[in-house]
Amino acid sequence: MKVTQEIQTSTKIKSNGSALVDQPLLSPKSFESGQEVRWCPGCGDYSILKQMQQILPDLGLKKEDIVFISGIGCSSRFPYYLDTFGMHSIHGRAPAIASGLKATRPELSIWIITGDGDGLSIGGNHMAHVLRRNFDLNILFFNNEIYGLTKGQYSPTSAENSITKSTPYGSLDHPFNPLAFALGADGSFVARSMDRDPKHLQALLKIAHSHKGTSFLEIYQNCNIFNNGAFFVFTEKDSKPVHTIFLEHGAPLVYGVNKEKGIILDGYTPRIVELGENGISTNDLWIHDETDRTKSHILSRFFEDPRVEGNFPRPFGVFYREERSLFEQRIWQQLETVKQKKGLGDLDALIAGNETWVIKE
Amino acid sequence: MKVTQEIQTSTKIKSNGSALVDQPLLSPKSFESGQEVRWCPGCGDYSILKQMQQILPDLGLKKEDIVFISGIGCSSRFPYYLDTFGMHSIHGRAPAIASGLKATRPELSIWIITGDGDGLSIGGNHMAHVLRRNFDLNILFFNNEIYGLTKGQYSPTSAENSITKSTPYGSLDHPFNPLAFALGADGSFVARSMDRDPKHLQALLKIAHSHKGTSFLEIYQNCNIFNNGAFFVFTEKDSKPVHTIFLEHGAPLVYGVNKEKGIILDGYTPRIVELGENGISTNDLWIHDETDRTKSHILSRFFEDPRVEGNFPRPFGVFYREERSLFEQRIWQQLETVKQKKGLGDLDALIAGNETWVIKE
Amino acid sequence: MSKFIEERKNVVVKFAGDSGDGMQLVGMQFTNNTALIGNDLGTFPDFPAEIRAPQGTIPGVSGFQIHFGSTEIYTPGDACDVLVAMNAAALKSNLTNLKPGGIIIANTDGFDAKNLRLAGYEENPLNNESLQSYLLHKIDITKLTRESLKDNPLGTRDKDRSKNMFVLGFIYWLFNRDIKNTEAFLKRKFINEHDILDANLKTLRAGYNYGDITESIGQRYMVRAAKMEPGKYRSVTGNPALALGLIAASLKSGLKAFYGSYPITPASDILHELAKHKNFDVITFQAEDEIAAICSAIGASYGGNLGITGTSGPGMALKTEALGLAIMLEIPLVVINIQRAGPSTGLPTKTEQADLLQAVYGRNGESPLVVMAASTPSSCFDMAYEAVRIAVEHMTPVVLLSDGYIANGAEPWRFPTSDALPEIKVSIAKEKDAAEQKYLPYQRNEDLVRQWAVPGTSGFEHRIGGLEKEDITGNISYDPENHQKMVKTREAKIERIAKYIPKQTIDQGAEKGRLLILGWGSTYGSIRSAVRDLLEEGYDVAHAHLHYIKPFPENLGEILRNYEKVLIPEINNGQLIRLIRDTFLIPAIGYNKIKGTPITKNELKEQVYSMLSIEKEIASVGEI
Amino acid sequence: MSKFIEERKNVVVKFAGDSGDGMQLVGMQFTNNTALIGNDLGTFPDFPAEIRAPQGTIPGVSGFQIHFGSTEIYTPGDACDVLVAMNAAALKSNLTNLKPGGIIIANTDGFDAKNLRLAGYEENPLNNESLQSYLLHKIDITKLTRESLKDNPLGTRDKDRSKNMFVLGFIYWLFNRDIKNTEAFLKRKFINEHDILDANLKTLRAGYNYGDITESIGQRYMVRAAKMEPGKYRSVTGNPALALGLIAASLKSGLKAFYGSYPITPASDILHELAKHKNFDVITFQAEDEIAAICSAIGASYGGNLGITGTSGPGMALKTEALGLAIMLEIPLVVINIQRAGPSTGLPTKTEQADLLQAVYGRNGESPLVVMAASTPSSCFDMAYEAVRIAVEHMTPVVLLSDGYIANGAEPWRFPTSDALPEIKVSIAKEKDAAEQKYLPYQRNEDLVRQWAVPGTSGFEHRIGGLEKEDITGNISYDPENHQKMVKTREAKIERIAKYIPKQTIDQGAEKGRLLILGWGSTYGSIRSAVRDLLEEGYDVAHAHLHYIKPFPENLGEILRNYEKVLIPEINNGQLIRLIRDTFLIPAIGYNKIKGTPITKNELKEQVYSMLSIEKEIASVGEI
Ligand SMILES: Cc1ncc(C[n+]2csc(CCOP(=O)(O)OP(=O)(O)O)c2C)c(N)n1
Ligand SMILES: Cc1ncc(C[n+]2csc(CCOP(=O)(O)OP(=O)(O)O)c2C)c(N)n1
Ligand code: SF4
Ligand code: SF4
Ligand SMILES: [Mg+2]
Ligand SMILES: [Mg+2]
Repeated sequence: MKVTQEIQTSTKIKSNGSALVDQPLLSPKSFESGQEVRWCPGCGDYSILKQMQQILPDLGLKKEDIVFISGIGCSSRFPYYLDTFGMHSIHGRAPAIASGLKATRPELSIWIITGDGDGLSIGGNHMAHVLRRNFDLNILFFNNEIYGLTKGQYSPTSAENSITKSTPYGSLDHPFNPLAFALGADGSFVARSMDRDPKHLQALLKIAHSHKGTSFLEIYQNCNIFNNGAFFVFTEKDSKPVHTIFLEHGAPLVYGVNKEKGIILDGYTPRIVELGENGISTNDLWIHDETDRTKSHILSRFFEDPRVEGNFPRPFGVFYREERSLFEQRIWQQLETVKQKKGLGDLDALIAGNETWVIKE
Repeated sequence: MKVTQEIQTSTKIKSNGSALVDQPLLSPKSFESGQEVRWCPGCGDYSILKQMQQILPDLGLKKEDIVFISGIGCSSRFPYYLDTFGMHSIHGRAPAIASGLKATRPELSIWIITGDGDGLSIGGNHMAHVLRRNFDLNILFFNNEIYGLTKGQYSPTSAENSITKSTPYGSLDHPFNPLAFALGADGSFVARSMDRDPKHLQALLKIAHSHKGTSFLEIYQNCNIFNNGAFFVFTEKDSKPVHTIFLEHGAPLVYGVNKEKGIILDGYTPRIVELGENGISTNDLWIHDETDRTKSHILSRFFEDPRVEGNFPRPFGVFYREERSLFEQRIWQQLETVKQKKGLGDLDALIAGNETWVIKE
Repeated sequence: MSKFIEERKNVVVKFAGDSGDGMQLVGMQFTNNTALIGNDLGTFPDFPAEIRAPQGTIPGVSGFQIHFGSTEIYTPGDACDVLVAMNAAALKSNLTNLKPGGIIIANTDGFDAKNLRLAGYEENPLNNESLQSYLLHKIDITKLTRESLKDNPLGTRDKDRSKNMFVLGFIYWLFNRDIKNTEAFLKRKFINEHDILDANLKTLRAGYNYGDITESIGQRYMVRAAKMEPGKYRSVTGNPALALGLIAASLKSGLKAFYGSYPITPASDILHELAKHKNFDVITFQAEDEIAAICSAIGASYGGNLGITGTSGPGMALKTEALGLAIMLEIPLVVINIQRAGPSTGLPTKTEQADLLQAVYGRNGESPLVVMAASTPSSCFDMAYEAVRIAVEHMTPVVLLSDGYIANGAEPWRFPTSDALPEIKVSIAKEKDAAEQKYLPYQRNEDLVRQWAVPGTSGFEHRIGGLEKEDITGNISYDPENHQKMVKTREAKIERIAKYIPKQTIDQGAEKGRLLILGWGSTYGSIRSAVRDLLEEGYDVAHAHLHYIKPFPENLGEILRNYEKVLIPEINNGQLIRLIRDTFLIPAIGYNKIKGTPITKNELKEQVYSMLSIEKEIASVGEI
Repeated sequence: MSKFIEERKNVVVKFAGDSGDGMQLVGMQFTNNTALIGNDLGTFPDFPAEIRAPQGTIPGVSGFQIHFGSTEIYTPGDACDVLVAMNAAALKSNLTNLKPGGIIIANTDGFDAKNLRLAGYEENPLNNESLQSYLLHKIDITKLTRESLKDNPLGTRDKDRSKNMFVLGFIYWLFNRDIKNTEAFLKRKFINEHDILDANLKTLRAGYNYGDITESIGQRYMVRAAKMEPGKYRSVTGNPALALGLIAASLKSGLKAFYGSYPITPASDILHELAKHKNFDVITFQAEDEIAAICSAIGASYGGNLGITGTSGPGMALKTEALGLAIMLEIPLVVINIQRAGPSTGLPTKTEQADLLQAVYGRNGESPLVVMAASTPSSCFDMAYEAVRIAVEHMTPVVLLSDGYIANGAEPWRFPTSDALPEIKVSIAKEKDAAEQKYLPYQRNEDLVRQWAVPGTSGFEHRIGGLEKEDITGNISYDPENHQKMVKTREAKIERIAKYIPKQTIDQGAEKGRLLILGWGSTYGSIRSAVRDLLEEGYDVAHAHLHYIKPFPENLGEILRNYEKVLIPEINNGQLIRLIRDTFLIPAIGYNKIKGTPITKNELKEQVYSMLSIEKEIASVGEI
């Protein structure tokens, strides 16, 4: 997979606010907090944690400059297991907490950890607003299409008709498409990965980190207790090649067991083609351009139920990426501008105000 | 404008749940509540109220079957002025209140009245969720790009660098694009109109009503006190023809003082063309198809600052429309299915449960 | 076969094992069986904290305690007579709670090197002298289960899942029980899974037979049926009882129930239970958050339905703004708070009574509403029904408090027939009334209750909202006098409800005396048990238990003044006591335990002993 | 020219007109002018309800009342001596508040047929006998304004905008004032708008000269400078003062101020004010809602900054869940609630003190925090500073209560110099400390305060959250004993703050006596004025005013017991009184006014008269 390499380079160029520093070499182990990890055996969260610990040493950050902020959910236990700063906050509010922290401490590398319930049910509004504001934050959205921690109710990403604890006769809600939601909220970086592809996940974590702006990374995560196999069609060997497509910037959209399938854009309508058939070669294919908003919308709509005949493969990788000014920078710039214009504030003058008078003894 | 006619017909076919009934003919006046209207003189809200009162008699609804539910804001005073049922609730929560009402009373015609602060700031999450669920509700989103009621702070739709009470040095937030937000939340009906085009607004109100599903209608509304003229470039005679484009299903995208300009889709890239130049005729133009999701995304991104050179005209009309099953219908169907399967509930059997025993005297 | 059978008045058994060991199921089955033979009982499941902790560790232990007897039982018992420990961690975390001389049934397979290490044992306690003061039965349950399933085609992992049935069978044998109803249960449960059914049945019997066969166990026990009020009984836990109360109230009132909720421990089970009963026309709506949940219920009530929402502490915090709206709208609304240990996320699986002051005072502005509390699992049914009755008849939001302890605890319930349930008077304006006179939304009857008029009713069109309303018309009013009048009226309306709730009674003890123990909520069982003992022991003590906290029963002040001292035990840092001291200006004394667990009978008795002996000290406790 | 000038001790003037008439500006200018000549003063702006009501109607009237004198002034005054009525509605809604014999200055142009109709007058009151008992001056201000601007190139509509300057000029004349400082203000304000400046200056002078020229007015007044403590003064209103207090505390503590807020009346002005002072490095963040606002402030505090959030009632309700988190995290946080009349949306522009119990009790679980209250506009500065000091030094959230009355009211302020402000001790862990020993997040000092360690500090990496924490380590703990210990510790930590706040003092009156009036918040001025009168009249009464409510000052109980009776006046239905009765078990008596307006001096005096005469009745008031 090329993304990894590409990004390892770019990480060095774009150091995400925290300077690259000479420091004792950190290893994945140095990021283990020593707290007993308390997810169910087999939970997809383990892999995500592991990949995170793997890539952290490569980011060129000091441990103390990293902060993980989560809401509530199984996924939100994540910060406890990393020997960095961390806050396990309240349900759905991590983006708001991270906003206050980033606004005041732009030099920190801040990671928001959230789940499909935490991030898109109770926390949907903060999610949308943090995306439009575009702080330099990384959001890891653990999507297991279920409420794990509260023991198995459906979530806003659960498929229609899901039988869960709260919907014994099937859920009725039309689910959110998280990436479409993030794009609709003007997210400047929108991507997808999965717990069961360690390499891809590592690569995407790095890319997300390297993006200057709010990175929204959806991670398909298996909850083997309450929603086992929700994503197996995308993650398991047998079905993965035909049901997934891995996006690389500048590369054609090919997939299939032998990379024999591709996607073309017929006008703005995507079609699946067999390479070689009707003279179609990779040159005819849709070339992925992660800076193209319209195409990212089309890709985000590759969202059909994979059991449906003729469905498009589910894309993984960076859907969209845009350089947009950072909210924290705008804040600090404004402070500077005003200070330059008005001079550094004089407290006594401020307290006295414009009109004073003196009472003599 | 053709939309009006087209929809007047379709209104009769799709009666929005409430049966068309023989009843004393209602007039716009019969919808006036008699309460003194308390907006600032010149406020755009007056026009919206007037157009609403104009079209209500045409909808074939009984007065008592209509409910307006609003949050808090100048716009949210709307329900007081209509002689129907109404609730002026709390800030941002109207969609949630309307959801509970519609779920239990599907036969009512329910209108949610909200503002850019009420609906997209504090109420953004409820907005997104009501859109994905797709109750048959009508949402009128009064966008004045300001907090009117609290006397002039910027809102999530205010342009960057807005000088307002809370941002004396200019606002820093990247604003939401409300229609992109609604599309990202899987809204099944997404449209835009304006206070200062009574005919168009009336037509769109009717179309919104006729849509079976949650209709999201953004209405550009002038707050002449705190944000006067925010939309004048789109609403005033001089600039309107060159800065707006009115969408009609099946019609080509033309605009301009003499309808001399058009939009073509070059692949999926829109371009402005002059009709007649380079042999371009209306036949070459993009034909509006309100059922096309990708095109609706492209249209929703015609959102540039109109002062910027080469900007696209701002579209008005129905951007997107999709038939999707109604949440309240799914609820009631499930009740029916279960009742059919398990039989109507027997309270005594339920209380007794599966295992009982008797203690004798 | 015929071993010696000893009769006991009451027994406490604790099943403890890893979360995966199925101890909750064993507990529930044993409870049902116990109920069916006519014992009185109380249970307390003791879940691990919300995330499934690693197997074999102490945080991973799941327990279920049952207290049953031939006498009246009001609590799950303070200390155990029998402890089933499926692994080392289960033993370690429960041993302090075992009575000296108590029985330990240990699954030796759960005491291997790994399990011992995870539980933090240096040596295997089964093999040294550390358990000398108990009656230890070591059984290799895993091995015996596998053996009994030699012929079953399931894989080993699946076979091992029925280990819990071995335990259950053995305990049935120990208490001389019949296994038939559990067999029937298993047949219902695994109707389509033949092999699993076979495995469960076989293991159950193997466990039972093991008792007969093995030589090492010489003793069996039996507990006779309790003398209980005649009638038809079932076993019930609090949350389902609460859900049934709501459904019953919906059917009796003729109002469609709408339950808007967002999952949260320990309230989620009400949502789950209600969602099962769609054939009773209940609509359940899992909202995007607690704010949307209560708002959707307000919308449903506004439409003439029974709007209900339920949650726990942190979720309750989120509902307080919308509660204010419901107070202004004066519409029926039932808000259920299954309290858990706080503050903030706190201890989500532990119990506490610390949301009372939030319920009474936790809103902006003067915002009175009705606050009630359930006291036992079965009272959850009654109080849910009552909450609906009061909400609907008095057009007001009602907060009903329960907590994790009674929500998950079980007791036998002499359930009512639907006929016997009190009437709920609903008065929604009808179209024909419109002709008579113009509808005035805030006109009130003699109880200060306004008339409910709902969309769809011609002639009743009106607009209401959260701004202050003009008396009678309901129009917006900024008039100062009107505001004061409305504030006072809203308060008076709630206070007047005292006329429509039962007078406070004395649960046990004399009508006048030295000490009244005043409780509320889930401390009922502990206080009742303690006071029964104390009365038997000759102490001058009485017990009154509050189910209505706002408004208080009319005669409460009178009652309080009949005792020299008032003791208020609470599982919080003192909340009811503040309301009592403020309202009645009496130097009530608090007994407060804030450990996420119920107050035990003995703790309370100790407190009373010390109060009634060290008189001087108490007299000086003027302030808390 | 030289008309008779009468000296007065103190005067109340009310400016009233349509929202568009610029009465607030006139009021503020007159206030500044009054302050500059050395009078003591109190003001109260009286805005129309939140939506700009139709012109000419009573809901559209905007008023500004100022009370000034050569004596001490503590309130904006009960009744007016002078009423300026720009239109009929202004007269109608303010007349009841004018003293008999008072002066009316009426703009005749505002009494045309339309205005009379809108105000609900059948006849023009200026032309019949209805105003006989007042001194009526009719002036056609509109006409005179236009005349004086004959040469100004502005359009008529713009010209008419300066009508308010005519009024101001005339009032200056009436009170024998100098117009220079208003001229200077206008020159600053309209520096770039020459024509508008010209219009304003001309009209101001025209108004002044009109007094000299016209024959009908024979009387002028003057009020001498008050005897005030020597020092440098300015005029200040509560919200800006509060903002300044926060900035001062930020600079003195060296912590960057971060104000996360969502607009809401009457708190928005704090956001507006802070946003103006970015050169003091204040970050203001307009969040998407109140929850995000408080959470962003928590994030800022977590990062080692001064996290602050501000709101009013309904917004406060939304913050309660996050407040619980801040209590668990034990980080500094200042939460400001500018109370308004509730419940729900209530009366957003009216004042009330009804969020006190919400502040003290309005959260799930046992969640103690510090509650303080400002009492006058200038005390908003002091209390904001104090709130920061306590939050930072004791690692706790602090709720600071103010209300619409003091938020918008003005008074002269002998402001401190920055040197004189008390020190704020910040102790954030430094990297070098790390070497010494491992950081234990919940280890505490002798005041039970834990150490603040912030991201970016090597060696202090740690994780905290809303789950119950193990003592000292801060690890998650489900241990029952630990939970109780932590609940008690959090409570004790807050109670211990009583050692670090000033002892309660007696504001006026004797240290012991018959009646103590105990107040809190914005009732200060009314109580002080009433008690001053009562003392002069020889009554045995004293006044104590609480600024710290949780914890109470250590000596409060002692003080309360020094008086036979305690009266607690509140602009609510009785909230502080509940805390006092509960804590001290004394039969305090409430005086409650819930009309969205302040308690007046005379109302309170009446209450005291009746209490101190009808002794018997009071004695029997045992319960409230
Ligand atoms: C205010 C509040 N409401 C509800 C809860 C209960 N709760 C905890 S986590 C959760 C949802 C978890 O789902 P998700 O975010 O998908 O995380 P997962 O456990 O699946 O990783 C809920 C409803 C809570 N803790 N706080
Ligand atoms: C919980 C809560 N927070 C804040 C407010 C204050 N408030 C009332 S309306 C409003 C915003 C109004 O803006 P918008 O929705 O755009 O409506 P407009 O007045 O512009 O029509 C705010 C912040 C409130 N009433 N309740
Ligand atoms: S419940 Fe599901 S998501 Fe939670 S820890 Fe277990 S497997 Fe993972
Ligand atoms: S403030 Fe603006 S939006 Fe509100 S009523 Fe006035 S003009 Fe309309
Ligand atoms: Mg999840
Ligand atoms: Mg607006």
